[in-house]
Amino acid sequence: MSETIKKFLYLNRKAPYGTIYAWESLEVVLIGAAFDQEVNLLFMDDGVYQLTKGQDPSGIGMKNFSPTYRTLGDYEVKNIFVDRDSLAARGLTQDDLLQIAWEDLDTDESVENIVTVVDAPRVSALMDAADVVFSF
Amino acid sequence: MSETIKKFLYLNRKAPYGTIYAWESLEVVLIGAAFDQEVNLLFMDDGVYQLTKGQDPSGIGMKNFSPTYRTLGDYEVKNIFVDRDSLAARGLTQDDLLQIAWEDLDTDESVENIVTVVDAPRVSALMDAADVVFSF
Amino acid sequence: MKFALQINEGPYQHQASDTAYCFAKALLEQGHAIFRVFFYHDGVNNATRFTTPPQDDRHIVNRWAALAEQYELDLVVCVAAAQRRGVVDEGEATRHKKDATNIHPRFRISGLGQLVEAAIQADRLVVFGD
Amino acid sequence: MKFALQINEGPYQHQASDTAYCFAKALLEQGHAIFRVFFYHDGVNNATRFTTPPQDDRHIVNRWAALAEQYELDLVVCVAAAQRRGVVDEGEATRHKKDATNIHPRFRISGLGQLVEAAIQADRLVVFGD
Amino acid sequence: MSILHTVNKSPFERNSLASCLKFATPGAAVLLIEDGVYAGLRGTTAVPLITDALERVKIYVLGPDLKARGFAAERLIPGIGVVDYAQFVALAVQHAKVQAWL
Amino acid sequence: MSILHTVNKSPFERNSLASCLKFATPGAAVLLIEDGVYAGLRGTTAVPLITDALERVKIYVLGPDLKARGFAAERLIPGIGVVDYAQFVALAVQHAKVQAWL
Repeated sequence: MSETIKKFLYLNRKAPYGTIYAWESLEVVLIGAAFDQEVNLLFMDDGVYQLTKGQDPSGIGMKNFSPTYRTLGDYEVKNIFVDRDSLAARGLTQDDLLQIAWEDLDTDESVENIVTVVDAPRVSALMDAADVVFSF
Repeated sequence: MSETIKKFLYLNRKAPYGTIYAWESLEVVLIGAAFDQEVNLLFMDDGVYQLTKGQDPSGIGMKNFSPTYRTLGDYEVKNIFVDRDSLAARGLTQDDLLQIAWEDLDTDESVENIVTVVDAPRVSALMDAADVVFSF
Repeated sequence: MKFALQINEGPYQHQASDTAYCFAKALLEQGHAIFRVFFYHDGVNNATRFTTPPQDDRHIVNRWAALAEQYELDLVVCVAAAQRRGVVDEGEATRHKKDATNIHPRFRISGLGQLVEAAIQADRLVVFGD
Repeated sequence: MKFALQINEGPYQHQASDTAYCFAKALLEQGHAIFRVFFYHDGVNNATRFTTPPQDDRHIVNRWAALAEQYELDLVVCVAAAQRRGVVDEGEATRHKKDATNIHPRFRISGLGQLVEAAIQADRLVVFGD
Repeated sequence: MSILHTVNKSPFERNSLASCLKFATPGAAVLLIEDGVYAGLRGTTAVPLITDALERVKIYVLGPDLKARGFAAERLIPGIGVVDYAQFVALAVQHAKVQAWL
Repeated sequence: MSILHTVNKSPFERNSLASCLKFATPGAAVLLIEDGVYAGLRGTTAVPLITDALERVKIYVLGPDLKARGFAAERLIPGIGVVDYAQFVALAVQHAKVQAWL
């Protein structure tokens, strides 16, 4: 494995369940944690629906993968960004979204919720700062 | 095969080449001709791009299936409708579209161009009149 | 009432096959009938017996096969679409010199005429896709 | 320069695999290199040797295999995505008790780590999808 | 002859709901399924499209799809009905045909 | 660090071009490929989106995709460049990264 540290940006623009992209994208994030890169997750457009609370696909015969997002803090993911305009267009607020905690077991440092709602200029800045953008 | 005559509506809303739906939809129309039903083809939204003149996918390594539309008159298709608003939104006019001729070899009856551009109420009426709608 | 179903997308990637399955199950439980389920476009990929989803996930292919077994459904895969995407039965394997097959035995490969016929014979055609 | 390519859609249904192929060919002809082509989601369906398109159409699978042969490309199919969709090699067939395989010999099945590694090692990751 | 239209796409990502509602005639029913259910929620930019259409057509949401995505029926725009798969079948039976806006 | 954005969807069917152009910063390039090329044509409802963006970013169309769909370069909005696959590669090399709007 390489010594290079790259800034990874996972760009999530698709809703869950209607297609598998959200779930298989999350699988990359989980595997990618082993590679010690700097990881940012960005949810925009219909991708913000991936983080809604209370998902229950038992009635459509699918697996609920929503709890996995809550474990992201254990996978070295410290930054999860959500585009504010995408939420607003969908009548959503941060209250509709999962809370994802993060804790560093070595330093006792912890963050109650690493999900941050950001404005458009910040979204652009995230894209500009990334070394690699994963799209699904 | 049944004696029933049904009104078939083929609803074409997708652009060609980016996805295969347009081409595989056309394959159903060609096969369907053997069943002697009343067939209407409707092109709307990005589906209107299926009928543009001058297509040449040699540079993307794909087969040009556009000439096949011109043979539809030989496959018992007498009615091809194009939604006017869809054309207008895309800056297109009927001049951008293929002409498709129809001829009845028994009666010598012929139509120079069976492609008709229709207004929204007519589109709705076509949908309402159909017995079966094929979507791709 | 007699239904025909058309499925345009493969398993797992899109919800189409899931929705069609839930719809099929509901209509059969109500006493309606299914004249045929026609798999078209990437829908032909619902017919492979090679699928092995994670153990905690649904098995889309086996689920269709079981429903077909229970209600004697006719599950038809479009031959032209199947050739493009690599779904083969014994006949196709022989014809195109493939060394094996991958179709699930509860599905059969046939022509597009089967879709047209289903649309004529059934009281309702319901299409599921992307 | 070293490229990594990711392909998210299967052959024929979407143009993604075609565009990726034309892009790959162009970059190789310019003297650039491809660290890896990673097939993900329905992209795994590009790896089946059972495909038989019409004779006047391109053969997407064989075209990738030929390019890989010429330039010694590493064509990797995601194992988890392949299991869901029924793409199997010898190892997978044994593990999951399948009676045959369908993978084209020029492709190999491996884990998602291969995508992450490719993104790290390559100078550019280019993604093709729906 | 009245139509049951099905729409399975988010109105924020695709144009299929807008097209469907433009051409649906009085007496038609529109069933929002899969990612189409997001169009039924209150407070979105799609609300004008839906409220305008509700004056002419019936609009339903497939409940299991709504629940899967984490929303309760209370979040829906008033006037939209919630159905299960059995009622989806009943709607398909009641209407002369089913038209999918893929 | 400047980005090469790729958009492969029609602007009339999907929201990906609008999203891309909203977030693309000065110096970025946007390459329209596959069904994305329709956004480059004159006289469409997408023209304001493109002409506004042309003040900040470069916009290219993949020529083979445009030709496949039956349109000549003359039909493009002035200011849009046409590239082939070799130039697509060159753009990917020139920009620090490639971001696909799928």
